[in-house]
Amino acid sequence: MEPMPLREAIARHVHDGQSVALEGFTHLIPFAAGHEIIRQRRRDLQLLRMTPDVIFDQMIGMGCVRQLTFSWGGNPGVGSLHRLRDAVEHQWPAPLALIEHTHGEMAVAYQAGASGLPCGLMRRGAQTDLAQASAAGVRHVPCPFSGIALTAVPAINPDVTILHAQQVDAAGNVLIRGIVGAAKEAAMAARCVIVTVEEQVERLEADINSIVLPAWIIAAVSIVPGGAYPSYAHGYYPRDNRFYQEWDVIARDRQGFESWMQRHVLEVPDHAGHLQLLGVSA
Amino acid sequence: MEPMPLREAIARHVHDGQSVALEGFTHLIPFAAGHEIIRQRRRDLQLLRMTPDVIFDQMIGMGCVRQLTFSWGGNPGVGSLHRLRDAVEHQWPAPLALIEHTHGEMAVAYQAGASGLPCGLMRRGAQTDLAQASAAGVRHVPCPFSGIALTAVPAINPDVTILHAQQVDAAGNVLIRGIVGAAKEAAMAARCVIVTVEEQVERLEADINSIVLPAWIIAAVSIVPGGAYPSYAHGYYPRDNRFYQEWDVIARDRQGFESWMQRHVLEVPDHAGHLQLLGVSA
Amino acid sequence: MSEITYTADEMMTITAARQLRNRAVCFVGIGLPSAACNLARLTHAPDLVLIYESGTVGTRPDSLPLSIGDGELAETAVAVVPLPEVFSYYLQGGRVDVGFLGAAQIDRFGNLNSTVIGEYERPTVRLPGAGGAPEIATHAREVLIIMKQSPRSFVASLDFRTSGGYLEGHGARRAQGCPGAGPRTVITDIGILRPHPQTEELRLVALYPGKTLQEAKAATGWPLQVDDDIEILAPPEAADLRALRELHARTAVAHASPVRIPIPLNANARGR
Amino acid sequence: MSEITYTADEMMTITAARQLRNRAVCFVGIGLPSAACNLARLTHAPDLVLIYESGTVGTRPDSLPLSIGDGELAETAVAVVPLPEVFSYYLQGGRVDVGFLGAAQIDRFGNLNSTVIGEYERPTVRLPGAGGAPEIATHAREVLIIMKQSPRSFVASLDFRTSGGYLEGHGARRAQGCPGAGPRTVITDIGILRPHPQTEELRLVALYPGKTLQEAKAATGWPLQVDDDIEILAPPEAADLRALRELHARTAVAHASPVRIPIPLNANARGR
Repeated sequence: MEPMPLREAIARHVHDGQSVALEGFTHLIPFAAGHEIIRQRRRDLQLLRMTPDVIFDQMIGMGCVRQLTFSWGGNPGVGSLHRLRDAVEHQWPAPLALIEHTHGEMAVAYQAGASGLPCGLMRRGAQTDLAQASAAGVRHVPCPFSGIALTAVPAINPDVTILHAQQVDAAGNVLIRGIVGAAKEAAMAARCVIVTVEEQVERLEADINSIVLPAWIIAAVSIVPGGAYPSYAHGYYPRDNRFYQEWDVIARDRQGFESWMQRHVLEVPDHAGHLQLLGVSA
Repeated sequence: MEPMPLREAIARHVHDGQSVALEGFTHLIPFAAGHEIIRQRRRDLQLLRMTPDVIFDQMIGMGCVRQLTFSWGGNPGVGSLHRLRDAVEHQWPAPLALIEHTHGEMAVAYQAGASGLPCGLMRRGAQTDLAQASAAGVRHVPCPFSGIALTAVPAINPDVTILHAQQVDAAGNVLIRGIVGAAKEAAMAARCVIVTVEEQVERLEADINSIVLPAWIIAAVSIVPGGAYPSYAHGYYPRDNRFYQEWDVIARDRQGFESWMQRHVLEVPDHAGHLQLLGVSA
Repeated sequence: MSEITYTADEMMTITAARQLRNRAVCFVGIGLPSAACNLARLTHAPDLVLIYESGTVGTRPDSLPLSIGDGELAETAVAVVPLPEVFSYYLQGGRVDVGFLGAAQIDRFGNLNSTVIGEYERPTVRLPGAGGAPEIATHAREVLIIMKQSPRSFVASLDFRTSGGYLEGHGARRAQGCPGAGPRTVITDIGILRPHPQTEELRLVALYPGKTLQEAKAATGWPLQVDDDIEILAPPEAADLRALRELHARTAVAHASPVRIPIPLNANARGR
Repeated sequence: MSEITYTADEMMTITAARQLRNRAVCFVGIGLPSAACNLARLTHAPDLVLIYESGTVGTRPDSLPLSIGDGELAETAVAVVPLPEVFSYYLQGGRVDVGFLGAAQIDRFGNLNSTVIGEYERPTVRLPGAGGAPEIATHAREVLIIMKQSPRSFVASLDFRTSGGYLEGHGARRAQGCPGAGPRTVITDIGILRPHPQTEELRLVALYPGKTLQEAKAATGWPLQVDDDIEILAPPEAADLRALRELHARTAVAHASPVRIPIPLNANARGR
């Protein structure tokens, strides 16, 4: 499988109205792919991500998103995602339907999806309001052997899962190193997998128990150095914690957000242009 | 945690009548620990292992075992386990109760046990006789959302899980490299974990996504070079396929088996003695 | 700076750190919990096991992470496991001694809200949501809560129950079969609260030096019960304060260092 | 050795290999299936993806493994994953195109027995048991079965049904909602059987050169149906035979090499 330009990968595989997971837990968040979806003005997406991060704040604020499935929606270590809040609190720029989970539930939902199961199980937790309030639709069931209270969580099977990873080899196999979150489960649960990577290498010089997605699981690979910035790619560049703090200011009001997105995402041709404009590419 | 002699680890943590899993899938089978259990003449054990191998043939033939939970009981690539067969077919040296699973079921049972769940789910398979015949007690349940036919498998939580691994570091963390089977799940599901390792090192020079069992999961570590022989330890020595073929002859009749065990296991003080007698230690 | 000068945040963090015994296995959240756990590890509890929900098990960062998944957490961890594994094999599997939580609101039974202020469907303030808090609150052998005390946060009635503490009290949690013992300790910027053995209502059991019962009651949105043997805590020790300040100083340096992304020269040629 | 001399095993293996299209994802068992898959990979299907249940995904061994988890399978794999993952994310997840099975007994609907001869509780012969066969039989998009044909193995009625084929035929498998299509092809040492489109009973559709209908019928424990357009297969091609024999020769060398375990000199001192 030959790598293809990210523009082509998104144009070919991501369509209006689809359910699209962009995973990566704090690490390896596919920012470049999210920006390309914004540039191609996709609409009515049903986004999924355990921890909607700045990239989802941007996609929501730019009007790409109809529905969000998630378990924690903040700017990690900083505070709120203002565009997410504005969408939920004031329906700006459009109403946003929430399918809200706990981390444990969403992990089980991805695992079930990856396993070809219609649902997964967890121990029933101390009673809360989430099961009733959320549209996630978990159900309480007894263990058929012991009667112990369990929670059944419906499987998640995204139309498309998009990941960022470190390397692809000549055969198209992809190496993910470091904190992996639910990336593997989100990929195995998806009907279509798109991966952006830092670089292509002849052979992955990876340890025997490394996390490698085989080429035949993947629909498209694009080589996008810095594609996880401002999150990070272990072994390539660290998380730009400063940018996450700055985002709190940028996203606080609608106009400031829109003009930032106009200038830094819409008016640059691609991720290299984005990084150059931000002055972070060396 | 200081490593302790294997003799002490078994004496302290493995008791008559307990449920004891010895895992490792073809690779890293804890032969030395199994032999030590035989030497210490444990009785009425309820052994668990996906693929009862030569080590279980030996433990069963030596009368340590009351019950066997398993999913495939053969000599891999060679044929039958004659002592296992003799126990099932002729109750020699004692009757052997079987809790029989498929691989998929037993993996789910270990996963459920590791996850603190009373049971796990799988898709219901094409109809067979195993669910009825086996004492494993799986049940057919419908998915509470879709009605899809599922199989619920009761969790496995061994009293003791014994593993062999490559290395322990100064802090007591254990590295498992290569084919891992259900070793991690069997360890996390157990009330007590014993590990034998090839060697102790100051630091595990392991890749970031390596399979490492933290020290605080483990009750005892013993340093036993060659402890997986005649199975293998990736990076240390290969599988002795020839021994597996020879075992077919050794174990075929009761007397040949007993005199081999007497000479090669009971009359040697430990695993080093065993390997020396077999002429495989260099 | 004199050794006896310290902030309320510092007193809170140090008090929280002191609750942790060496070798305990802690499931750590970002912010004050992360500061308290790492301070404990750097002072009296060197073998404290820290697990962050990013899957970093037994991590020993030199500075505090901003996010729950900063690279240093992975580099200094004993093991980095997939997120489903940390929630199933470690947390739900019953391997965690202490869970550390904060929230926007807490009620008298230690139930927490981190979801919304106002109605769920039309919230006044949409908060980040549950994350792993409900599972931590359920499965950790015990839970430590660390929150600043004010009538807005210590409320008579939660707008939304995100994580269960003692539920309605009087053994309700135990009756529901929850594996963990619940919120045994609540550390605020005024003192410490613990549940009453029977009613399980949180009571003030300790005050920081210079804080008063009146302040504590005024900062609580329900009629606060006070333990008969209320303890007045000593001010932080100089060594703890120094360790905490050095930790924060290292953290400030680490977070301020600019990020530069090495883009290969031939990147354009190869396929963007 | 003349190029047209070959054994029944060789013809079986080569015939099985020919069933595999390039790039298919195969879940491989030990023995003839492993030989057939690797032969296919070394001849017409270089990008065949082999998964062994030991968790070795995309493996490319130079010689045949004796066990399902030999070290070379791990060393030459694209990924080595825990066993629960290979069964859940790969097999049950619907990622496997072809499952390869053998057994002690098969019936006319492709159901298999690898558990016992005789009664389950008091067997005459205790066989190794299910392993992953029931899941492979259920989830692989299609199943290839490779077994020597004899009245003892091709039986009117199984002693025990370990793995489901077409169950009682006539769409019973589909009606049960099984994801995979079932045993589309049975390769024996006499020829090839495939299910009838309606009844799903296995019918002889091809014969090896030199084999006869009489032999096939005599080797079958039920009245064997024969396809109208029965095909007489060509003998193996020289290139295939050569590749297979070289593979077996490399395998014999690999399995015969003695194992030596390096015991550190200070091992006794350090703690046995």
